[in-house]
Amino acid sequence: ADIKIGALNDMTGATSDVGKDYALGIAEAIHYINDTGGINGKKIKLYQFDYGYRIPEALTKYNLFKRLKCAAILGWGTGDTEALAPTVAKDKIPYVSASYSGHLCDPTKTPYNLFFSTDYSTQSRGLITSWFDKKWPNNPDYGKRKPRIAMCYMFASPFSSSSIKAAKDQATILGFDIGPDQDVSLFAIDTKSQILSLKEFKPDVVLHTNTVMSVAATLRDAYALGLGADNLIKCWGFDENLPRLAGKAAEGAIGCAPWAFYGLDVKLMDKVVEYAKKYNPGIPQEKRTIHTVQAWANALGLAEALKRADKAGDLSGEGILKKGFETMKGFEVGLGVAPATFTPTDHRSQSEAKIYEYKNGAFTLIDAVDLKKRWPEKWEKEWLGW
Amino acid sequence: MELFFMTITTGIMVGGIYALVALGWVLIYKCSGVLNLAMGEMTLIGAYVSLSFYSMGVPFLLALAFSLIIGFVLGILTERIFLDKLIGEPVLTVIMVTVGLSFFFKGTVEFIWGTDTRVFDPPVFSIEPIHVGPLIIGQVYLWSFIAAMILLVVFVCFFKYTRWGLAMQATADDEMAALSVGVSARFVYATAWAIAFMAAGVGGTLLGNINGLNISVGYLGLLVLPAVVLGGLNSVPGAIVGGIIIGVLQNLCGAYLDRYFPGAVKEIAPFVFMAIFLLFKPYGLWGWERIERV
Amino acid sequence: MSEENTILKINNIEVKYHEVILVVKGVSIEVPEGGIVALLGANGAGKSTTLKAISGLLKHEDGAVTDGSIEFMGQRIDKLGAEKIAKMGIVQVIEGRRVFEHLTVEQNLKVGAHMKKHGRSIKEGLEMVYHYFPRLKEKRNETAGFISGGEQQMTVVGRALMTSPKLILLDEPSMGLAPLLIHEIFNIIQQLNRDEKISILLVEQNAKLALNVAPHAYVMETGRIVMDDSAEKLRENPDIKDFYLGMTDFGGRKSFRDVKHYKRRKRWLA
Amino acid sequence: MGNADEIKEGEALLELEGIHMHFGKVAALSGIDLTIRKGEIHSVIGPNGAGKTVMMNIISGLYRPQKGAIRYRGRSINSLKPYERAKLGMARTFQKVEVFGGMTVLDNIRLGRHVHYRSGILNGALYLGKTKKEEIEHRTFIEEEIIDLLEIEQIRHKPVGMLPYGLQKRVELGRALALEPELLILDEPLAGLNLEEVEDMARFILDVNEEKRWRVTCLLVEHDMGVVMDLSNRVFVLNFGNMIMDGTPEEVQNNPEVIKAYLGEEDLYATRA
Amino acid sequence: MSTTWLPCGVYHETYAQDHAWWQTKFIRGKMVLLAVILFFVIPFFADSYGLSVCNQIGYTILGALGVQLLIGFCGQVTLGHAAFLAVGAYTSTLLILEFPWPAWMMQWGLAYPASIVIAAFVAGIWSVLFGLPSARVKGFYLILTTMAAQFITVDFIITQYISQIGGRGQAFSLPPGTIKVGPWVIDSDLKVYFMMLVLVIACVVAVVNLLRSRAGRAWVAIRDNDISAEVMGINVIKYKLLAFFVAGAIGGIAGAFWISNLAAISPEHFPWFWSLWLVGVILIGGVGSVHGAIFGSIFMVVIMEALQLAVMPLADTFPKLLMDFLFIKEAAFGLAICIFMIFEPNGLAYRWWQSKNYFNLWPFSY
Ligand SMILES: Nc1ncnc2c1ncn2[C@@H]1O[C@H](COP(=O)(O)OP(=O)(O)OP(=O)(O)O)[C@@H](O)[C@H]1O
Ligand SMILES: Nc1ncnc2c1ncn2[C@@H]1O[C@H](COP(=O)(O)OP(=O)(O)OP(=O)(O)O)[C@@H](O)[C@H]1O
Ligand SMILES: CC(C)C[C@H](N)C(=O)O
Ligand SMILES: [Mg+2]
Ligand SMILES: [Mg+2]
Repeated sequence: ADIKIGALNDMTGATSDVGKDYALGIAEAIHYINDTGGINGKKIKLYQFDYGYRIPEALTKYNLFKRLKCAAILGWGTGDTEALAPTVAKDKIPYVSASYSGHLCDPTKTPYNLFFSTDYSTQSRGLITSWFDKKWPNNPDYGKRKPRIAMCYMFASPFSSSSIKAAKDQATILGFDIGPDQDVSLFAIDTKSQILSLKEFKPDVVLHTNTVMSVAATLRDAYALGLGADNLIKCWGFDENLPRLAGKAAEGAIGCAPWAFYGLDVKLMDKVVEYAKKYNPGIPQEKRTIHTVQAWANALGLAEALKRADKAGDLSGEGILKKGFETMKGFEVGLGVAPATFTPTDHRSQSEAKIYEYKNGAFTLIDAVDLKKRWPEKWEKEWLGW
Repeated sequence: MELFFMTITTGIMVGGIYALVALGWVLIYKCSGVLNLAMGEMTLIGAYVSLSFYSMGVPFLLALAFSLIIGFVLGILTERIFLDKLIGEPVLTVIMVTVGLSFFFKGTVEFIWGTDTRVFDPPVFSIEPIHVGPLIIGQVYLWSFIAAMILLVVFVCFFKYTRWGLAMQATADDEMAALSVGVSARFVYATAWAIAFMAAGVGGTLLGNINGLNISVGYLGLLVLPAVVLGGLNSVPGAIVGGIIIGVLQNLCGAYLDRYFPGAVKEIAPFVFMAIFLLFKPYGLWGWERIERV
Repeated sequence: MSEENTILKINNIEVKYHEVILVVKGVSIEVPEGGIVALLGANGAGKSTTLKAISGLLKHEDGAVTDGSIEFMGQRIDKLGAEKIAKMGIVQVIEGRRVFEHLTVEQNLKVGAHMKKHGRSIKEGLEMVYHYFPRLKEKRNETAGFISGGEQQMTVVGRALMTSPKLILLDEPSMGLAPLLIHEIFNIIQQLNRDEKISILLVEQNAKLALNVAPHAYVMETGRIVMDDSAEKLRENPDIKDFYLGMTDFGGRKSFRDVKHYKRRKRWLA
Repeated sequence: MGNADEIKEGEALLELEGIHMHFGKVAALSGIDLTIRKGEIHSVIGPNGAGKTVMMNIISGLYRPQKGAIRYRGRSINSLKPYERAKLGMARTFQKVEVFGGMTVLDNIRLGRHVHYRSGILNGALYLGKTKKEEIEHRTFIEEEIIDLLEIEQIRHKPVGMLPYGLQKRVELGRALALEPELLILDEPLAGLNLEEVEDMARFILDVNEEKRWRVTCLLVEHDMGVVMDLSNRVFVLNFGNMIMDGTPEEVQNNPEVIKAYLGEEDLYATRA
Repeated sequence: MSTTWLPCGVYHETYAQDHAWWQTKFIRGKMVLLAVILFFVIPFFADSYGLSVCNQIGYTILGALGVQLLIGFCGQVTLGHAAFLAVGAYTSTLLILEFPWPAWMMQWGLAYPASIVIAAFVAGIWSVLFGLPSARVKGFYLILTTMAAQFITVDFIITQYISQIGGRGQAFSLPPGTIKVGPWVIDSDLKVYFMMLVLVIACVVAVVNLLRSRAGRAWVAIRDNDISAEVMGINVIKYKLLAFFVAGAIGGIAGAFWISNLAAISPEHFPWFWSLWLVGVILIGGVGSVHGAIFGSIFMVVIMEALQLAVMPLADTFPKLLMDFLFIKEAAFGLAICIFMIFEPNGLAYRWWQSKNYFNLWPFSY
């Protein structure tokens, strides 16, 4: 019997700019898994839907998955994943989502939500810390005054706002002046007024937590209006498309990417490329991005969990969680993803934020901040679940 | 202070574009009393058409011309295929058809051009801003404004100095009576739609130039509503003034209100403002008053 | 009437509204070239409907000619669009004072001249209308929606004249006009017919005046033509006398105070 | 209706005093005085555009005159809104029929009785007891008093919009009567009717004016001299905002000024048979 | 098209009869049959998907009723009705999630029913607030103020502030088991279905009754001719606002009902598009008739679902293709509306009215 898996993707909505590539990745990854023996011989049957990043649509599709009796779900958005979390917990369906929201890492609240990546909060903390360590000292005002940070995100989007609290917390820990938040929609193509009002605060660094499309727009306007601050970008805003969309303005942008960029030489990347070419020959390679890699990471991770659960002979939702995911200790997905560890008390699979900088045409790894090492007790006690 | 002046200028410039689209909108209303809720999608089509031509290497002005022509054709077609049959039907019905059209256009656009942002590259207008005293004006804005103004003049003249101007108003007032004296409602509607389509197309193209182009440009179609209402649904000068005012208003709110009401103030401000404005001038600035005479 | 000199020929048409309500049941009317024909009939007889059928405005009210044919100068027009018919030279004065409310009186008239290309004839047209209705000249720049009922009536008739038509369909032109003006209007009708050689199909409640100007008249009842004769003959007909001219049998006029309580309502069997 | 201060036959019911009304520079009425006595049929005639309709609109409260006082039963009603005046017992018909085209004849007339209905919205939603009883009571009244009188039984349930003009006028009259008015304002009730119907209408007007059951005071605007002269107790002649005279039909007929301004030289009844 | 003529040869002796709900035996028969189908046939033969579609329809009917009332019967064009659904839904949700209900109410499962009533009221008031401009603003200008209602309520207050109640702008989760009516926990499509039936029938009956009583007539009068309405003694402003209240209240009920069917509620459930959609529903169904609202809802929902099903089979094939099909679907839907409107410009109810008359007047149709 096949194992049914539902996939919820955004190919048309607010986040389709990054969502399309991710969706393709999911499909390809599942093909790969089935080609390489599936789940201990059982094939995976994938039901993949586009929901346009709209929560209502997500809910209806979720009901559909339930009717189809899917064993697990590969989700996408933070908004819908978080909205569904309590229901998922009730229905006991493992939900591996592309929403790396810190709010989904506390098993006491959201036991069935998992993902193979550094969570948004950790990413933001990492970015700020890294900038504070690496960039701030080179600033002429270093030591003369506190550094100034501002944040651009869509207030109304759970995704964008997911890590803001954590980011501010981190900024206070490191002693920043925090400027007025700017509301930048995920669709934004004109952010002049936001930049203009930022100019009055004169930030040294700006944190962007939207997706690449609106980040690019913001960078462009910041450049055009001469804002002159460094840019920190969360994973979904920091990909191969950024330079294409933002042009000059992307120069020097700093971002967090828990996976290897597409095509880099890491474990399994050859497969990723191979399957991309095989199943989507129509799409030119240079258009493929890191999001495909992210998709693979989640898919492979889920597959692994299924395998373990299947070995243990229990493919119920609970089985997949307890006998699958939570048995992973430093499991290596590959694709440049740090080893993943899930415990019954903590679903933050990793604690390290990989920081890249985009300089003259290339993404270069400039830092890797491990928050667990750096603030052990805060990491354990305080930072779980937000 | 710099912020203030910059906001105002930006507002006026963008307002010019709104005015253009608003004008197209008003023409349709003026002659058929129909609220065209497909305006936004019409904008998209025009914009994407010229973008496609441009990225094929056609020089910008030529691309613009193409989108004008195609807009004209589409306008006629739309009217002939969909609205022509509806002459004499309840206005609400016709409005619903425009809603249907908006889905149709939107779907088609998304099907052909996809949903991700496209930019005119190489940029038509240099990204380097012009410095006028304290002000920094993006060249795009400046040129867009000029283009918008030129077209406005052209259209306005057409309606001032041809007999169709009067015919339009007559049709709007009493279609049946107009028919009875030989005014061809069909022709009137066709022209109105053609022009509206063209105006929308140019508006979209210019806006697309400013910050890249995606479905959300269609929001323009919604934004003209406050603009035209401000001017009065069936007043051409009203549309122009309204467009510019809304442009400025929007930017002012974005710049100043955002900090007090975090969130999408910029998007809704025009509507709130208009709702209040209407209480004092129920027919906008120069709209036709309903004749309450018995 | 012999074939060649009939300008309008209706052979028993049938009109339905909303595809269910049959209001005109086989009506045939002929209007001679350059003649005046009156169409009398009680309310709801279907007079206006008939006119709308001719001018093509019926479609506009979800009505349709479901049978029979209408010929204008030997050409079938019952399938044509309203504006085409108007271009051929038929203009209807719709009942109920349908002015363009938001336009000024003069603009209203100008719209009437829409089919005229060059400005000269428009000027002449205006001259003519103002000559016939001096009151309109005073009101030329008023918003038509605000002028008085009678003034609106004049505007509508004036607007029709502006199209310099071959055939005018007048639907109750005298409605709501002051006595003086009623005479005016009927004189005008005769003049138009005489001087401008315009044929006229006249629907009128004021039977006496109608029969004075129209040599030939049709009488319509509940969608059927029940009489069709020359004015003289009709004037002599006792029924017409009673129901349309209001004569007592002794020819005198009876006061409205004496009208019987119960009114015997005669209906032709048709 | 507030018939608290009952007034007798022949006493002033409605008084206009020095009414001025102008629109922009158009002076529609300049200083009009008019007194309507209870029980009378009082006609207003005058050339087109004289200001008759404006006068009616002022009385029913649709226009506010720039100057002048309006008194109903001796009490000033200048400040009252149209619907408040209706509650006092004023009803009217309009020059262009202003019926509710989408409603049936019956509903149009029912609506005329709006001020007499009592039941509130909740009752309405449930449509039990109170409302139901009320609806049936009023229905009875309408059927027996109005539909009977106007002889419109057979079109009861038809949407008015589809009726021919003449019947619409009749329905409009019915709607006005349904209010059981004390003062009935008729703006050209006969325009566009053929003789037969004019006779009927005249009959109805007389009936409601004379019958004990109704005793309605009528203010009649009409261009049909025949009817005006036969029905009216008094005739008020208006000429472009100014009163020419206010007297009995006979006086009016023989007043040269009136003839010149309005009637024309020919025999009065020329307009109708 | 408000009336239909009685079948030939059927006459009424008493006025009461003429006011009765079902005027002929035949109609009563039809009604009984309908009831049987609704309460027995559908619940026991439809699968959970079928039921969910029915619920969708019911929800649409409730929403459309209010719009029909405003546009169809009172002539107040509104393009912001979703706002009032939203107010209803959020009021009810917040009451359930945040409000400290007395234990016994929770126990007897009265909290949710109570919240529905309150939601209706709140939504009604909110609607009146945005109806106020209608005192001065007429015709299409009113559209703008109603749109303002939409954007202020949903896109601003709810999205930016109400949603922040959880800390970030996020949706309120309503996991199964949150909502209880009396002894029943509303957690299956079937239970939702029955609740839907009750509410829809109640609202429809209430509206129909209103329309044939004082208020309803006043509304229609205002729609047809507000001037003569005022002259006939109707306080136009008061009745307009009344219409807004009732419409808003029904909207509130709709919203409050809908949350029972949702795992979570977000502003995205009430986009401007939904307001448009509701107007579309009554136009397709037929303006100015309660039938219209019902037919329209059925038609629109079924069309949409049909298109969904058309896409389903492609679900597991290529995403790219699937995506394009979404667009094609959207375009097709738009086209469907246009074509429908062109061939049925007066809506389904009109056709209904027409055929009914045809048969009633038959054989002497003319
Ligand atoms: N739009 C319509 N829909 C349905 N029925 C209509 C419509 N217009 C008119 N009718 C019906 O057609 C019949 C004839 O109407 P018509 O207006 O032609 O009569 P008429 O002779 O012009 O009366 P009048 O002298 O009052 O103008 C009437 O019974 C009326 O009910
Ligand atoms: N609302 C208004 N705005 C502007 N002018 C108006 C308005 N109402 C009336 N008038 C003017 O007042 C004058 C008198 O109009 P009114 O309708 O009272 O004439 P009338 O006596 O009723 O004529 P008729 O017998 O033709 O109806 C008209 O010339 C008109 O121009
Ligand atoms: C915003 C998109 C990139 C989806 C993203 N995974 C989220 O958390 O919502
Ligand atoms: Mg007629
Ligand atoms: Mg008048």
